[in-house]
Amino acid sequence: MDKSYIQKLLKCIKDIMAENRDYLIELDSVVGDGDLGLTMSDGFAAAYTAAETFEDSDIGKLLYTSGKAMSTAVPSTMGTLMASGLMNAGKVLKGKTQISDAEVAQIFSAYMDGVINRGKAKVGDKTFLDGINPAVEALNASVEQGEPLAAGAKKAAAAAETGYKNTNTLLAIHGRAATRGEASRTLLDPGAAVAMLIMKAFENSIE
Amino acid sequence: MDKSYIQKLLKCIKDIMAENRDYLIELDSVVGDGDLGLTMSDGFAAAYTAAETFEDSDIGKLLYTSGKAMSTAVPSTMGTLMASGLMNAGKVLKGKTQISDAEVAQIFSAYMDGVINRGKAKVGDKTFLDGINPAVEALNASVEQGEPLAAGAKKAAAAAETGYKNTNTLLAIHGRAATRGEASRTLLDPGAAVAMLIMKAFENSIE
Amino acid sequence: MKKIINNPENYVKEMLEGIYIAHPDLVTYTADDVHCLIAAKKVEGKVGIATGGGSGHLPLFLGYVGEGMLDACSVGDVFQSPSAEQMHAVTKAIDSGAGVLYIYGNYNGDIFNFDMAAEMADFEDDIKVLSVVAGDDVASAGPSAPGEKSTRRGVAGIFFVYKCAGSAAANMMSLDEVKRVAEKASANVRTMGVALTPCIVPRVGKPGFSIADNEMEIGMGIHGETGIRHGKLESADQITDEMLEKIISDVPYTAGDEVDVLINGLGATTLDEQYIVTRRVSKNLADKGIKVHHFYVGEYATSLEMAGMSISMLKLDDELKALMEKPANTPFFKQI
Amino acid sequence: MKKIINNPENYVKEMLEGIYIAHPDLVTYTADDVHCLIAAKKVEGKVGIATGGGSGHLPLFLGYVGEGMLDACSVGDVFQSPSAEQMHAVTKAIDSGAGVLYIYGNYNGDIFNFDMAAEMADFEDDIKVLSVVAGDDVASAGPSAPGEKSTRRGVAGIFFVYKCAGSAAANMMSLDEVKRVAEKASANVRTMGVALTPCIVPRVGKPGFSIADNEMEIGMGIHGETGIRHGKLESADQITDEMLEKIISDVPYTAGDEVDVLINGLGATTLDEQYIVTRRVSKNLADKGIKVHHFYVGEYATSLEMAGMSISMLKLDDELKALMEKPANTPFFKQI
Ligand SMILES: Nc1ncnc2c1ncn2[C@@H]1O[C@H](COP(=O)(O)OP(=O)(O)O)[C@@H](O)[C@H]1O
Ligand SMILES: Nc1ncnc2c1ncn2[C@@H]1O[C@H](COP(=O)(O)OP(=O)(O)O)[C@@H](O)[C@H]1O
Ligand SMILES: [Mg+2]
Ligand SMILES: [Mg+2]
Ligand SMILES: [Mg+2]
Ligand SMILES: [Mg+2]
Repeated sequence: MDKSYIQKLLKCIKDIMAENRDYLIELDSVVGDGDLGLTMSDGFAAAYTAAETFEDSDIGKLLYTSGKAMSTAVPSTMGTLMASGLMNAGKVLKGKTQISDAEVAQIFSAYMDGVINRGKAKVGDKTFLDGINPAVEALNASVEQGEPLAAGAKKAAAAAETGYKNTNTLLAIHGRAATRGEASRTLLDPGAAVAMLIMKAFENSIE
Repeated sequence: MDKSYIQKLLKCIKDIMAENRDYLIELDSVVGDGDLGLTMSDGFAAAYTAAETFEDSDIGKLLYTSGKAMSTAVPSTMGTLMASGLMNAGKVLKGKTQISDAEVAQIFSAYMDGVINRGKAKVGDKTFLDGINPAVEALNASVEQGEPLAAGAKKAAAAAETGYKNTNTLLAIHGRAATRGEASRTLLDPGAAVAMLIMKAFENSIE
Repeated sequence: MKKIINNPENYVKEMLEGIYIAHPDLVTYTADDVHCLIAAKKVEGKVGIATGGGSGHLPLFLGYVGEGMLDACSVGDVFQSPSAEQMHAVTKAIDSGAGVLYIYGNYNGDIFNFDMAAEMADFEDDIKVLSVVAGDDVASAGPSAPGEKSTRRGVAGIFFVYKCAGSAAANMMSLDEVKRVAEKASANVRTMGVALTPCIVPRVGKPGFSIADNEMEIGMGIHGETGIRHGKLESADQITDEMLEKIISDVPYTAGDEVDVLINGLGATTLDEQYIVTRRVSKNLADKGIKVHHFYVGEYATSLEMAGMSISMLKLDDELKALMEKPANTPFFKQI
Repeated sequence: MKKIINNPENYVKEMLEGIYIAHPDLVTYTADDVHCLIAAKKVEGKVGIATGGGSGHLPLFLGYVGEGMLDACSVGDVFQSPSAEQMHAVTKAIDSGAGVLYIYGNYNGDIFNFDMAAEMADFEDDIKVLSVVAGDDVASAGPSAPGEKSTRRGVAGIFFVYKCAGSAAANMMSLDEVKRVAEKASANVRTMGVALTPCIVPRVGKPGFSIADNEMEIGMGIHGETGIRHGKLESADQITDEMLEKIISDVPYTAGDEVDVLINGLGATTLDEQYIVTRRVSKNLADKGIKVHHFYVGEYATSLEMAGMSISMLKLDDELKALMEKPANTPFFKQI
């Protein structure tokens, strides 16, 4: 797959965030300041616009550039974390103009690493990671077993959804939600919902 | 009459202000800031205390000293005006230890002059003067005609009351009431009520 | 009433004690009375400048006592004049032979007490005292006839009178000259305000007036005196333009004139809002060809926790401009 | 929402335009972006100090850029971080070869963006950037283990970190030394706040939380983060004592220690109240034998028009004391 697939992937993410704008606003209004629907739809729109008009065929540079565009557009917690994910994926895939299924999976691993490097959170901290981590594991396992990418994407999306749904058992220790202490536990984490949406968009991009 | 009469007069004024504390508060709450009952009862109490303990037999000095005590105790508009009245009466009667009926009447003229010098208001401006001025005129006329002081005091008190009652036809042009413009006209002036009370106290002091 | 206070009866006294604790290098008091505030350093031979007025307006009035501005302030209870005796006490403390100038706002109680204090200082101590009464609030009354005393209330614009007179005194000008400068500044300053919410006098415990939700009171006085109109809250640009209209037409101004501008918050209004107004003032005046020499922005004269703001403009000539530029060091106003 | 504003979308932009109009001699901007505020004068060879954060806290953060304190501030939307790109832009503008120190408050969005900006400056421009994250709010979390990063939020106490680091940089100390000083100040400052009313983010238009009439929220954060307890509004003396208790036991202090104290208003609380608190702080500390070197009183870090205040204390040693005493000249803080 070449750069046009990455553009398609980013378009799918941008679309799903636009569709779920109000859903994310609602989620973030309960625990945070309610801006997540705006920042994710605006941020991924900015990332896509940068990707769509990108001239070079270097997939890594494309990802990096779209991440930087996102960081400029939405400097909120999740905005910057998602930008860091894209930029790190870009660094890892730098120089590639064609990528294999395994390298597509690598995009998501690198994306997650970028978020971890920036955010210093751990799985279980009730964040984005609790949605993305099971998805990345499922995707890697599927690709390693030689399954077609569509199957891996489907499993990854399902795993992300399960991970998100389980965040209402976790205690928040980062960001605004953490200021609520134990009262945060029974709530769903908005950032993990974004992970679920990203993986659904990935599934959509393969069909 | 000697200094003990002046002390009695000030006691009568102090008493009547204490009795009418709430009445004055109510009046001033409609047009002003509602402090008049407090300032007049506290202020004349301070004036009386200074007079009561005054050693010298100089009536002028006694009046001046009680005025100064009042100005220190209650530096509001009316507090300072009443203090100025007492202080000016003191200046005019300075050196006297015995005074005639005519000189008692002079106290009130001088008192009014002190208020006018300090406040620069004119009769008709809807102030204290609209209560005190008819009283001073009535008192002077009575004394000139050789009537006993009790008769003059009675006439003066009646004139002050009429003057006060007429203030609801006048437009306020001084102090807080003036900020209401035409809306002030139909209201009674609290300062003129103080003039009425002073003259009633004068009447009481003669009986 | 949501205030961080102790017994309301002690409000002013405790505030003053805090002032002396925080600014020992700049201010102290005389006559054993915390209400009689004077500058910590006396400059020999200099004309003394005293002000005074009710509390509830910090940094007015006491906050401008210090180097290069005022020498004393007698402090009254909230929205109440201090006494003539207190004014007299600071007058004696700051006079060093060159005489004393009183500068204060145009309110009945203050006028009567300052006049009485001036008489006391003259009679009892042979101190020469002159007075300048600031009345800059264009909303409070029409302009007065030439030579007549202003019937306007004094509000935030008194800051400019303090600064010009303070610099003149620091330049060791004579009492008559300092008075001339203060009168010139006073004659050239105009203020307009707008209030959005009432304030609560601590001893009263509840607002003395109300302003409907979504309404504003254009021209309201700093004690809640009725303004010239109330109406729906408008945009910052609209409010600013209306206030400037009133100020400018009162002077009047012509293209090429130069001004100092004070954008003043009344208490609860954010600095952000004051800067949004600053931006509009700058545009509006630029369109008229009026040049702004300097903007002063912040809380210079408040009404307790009232929301709202005022705009003051001082029309400059070379003398006033030079006086405005001199350094000052007071608890609340520092100019380097 | 009673605010003197225009379109809420333009709130920050118009505020910034006002800032540049009012303080042209002290601040300007770079990268054609009003959010990228830098000092008007660049001192060659000096370590640059940059800060940044959301709007709604004036004079924080931008108000401390100027002579003797900070060199730059990137400005975010109300209660939102500025972008890494904006931080990167000011970093390039202020570096003069000696490197740049970032000092900012402990908030997720700010940390992520400053870290990203530091990487950009390192990668793209070879500028050495170090960071100090201020977390002084004792109400927001327990103390962190030695060597561990504070999990506490940054609030008004950052003023002391700015001042010490700014003086160190003005003394031409090296980047590592300026960082050491900033860390020392940060390690020795503690803040506690109390909120009485909520505030309204202009684009939201209604309060994000509420505090019951007659109640207060002790320890509430400057964006309305939950405090450590709410309860009936108490007297100024009681509130002050409770806040000091928390601050003092956290350090801890012993008799003979010397401190600088900041009494900070959150927006709508009068200066009178702040001085009433000053008075109590002075008494309380005197009883414990803690000596106050200097009181700073006023609005140093606000939450829009929130009513409430905070107390910050910096434990001094000779080095910090000397650094605190140096002059400074910024739009909001002038020390002579
Ligand atoms: N350190 C972190 N690492 C990963 N995700 C985080 C971290 N901190 C917070 N998050 C995620 O960010 C989400 C909130 O994002 P956002 O709404 O942008 O925050 P804010 O509006 O407070 O800046 C949380 O639901 C959580 O999933
Ligand atoms: N210049 C003046 N001369 C005489 N009386 C005056 C003058 N100005 C105001 N008054 C009187 O003062 C009264 C109000 O007094 P007071 O309540 O002490 O005022 P404030 O509380 O506003 O200081 C008015 O009712 C009026 O009679
Ligand atoms: Mg959010
Ligand atoms: Mg009254
Ligand atoms: Mg305030
Ligand atoms: Mg404020």
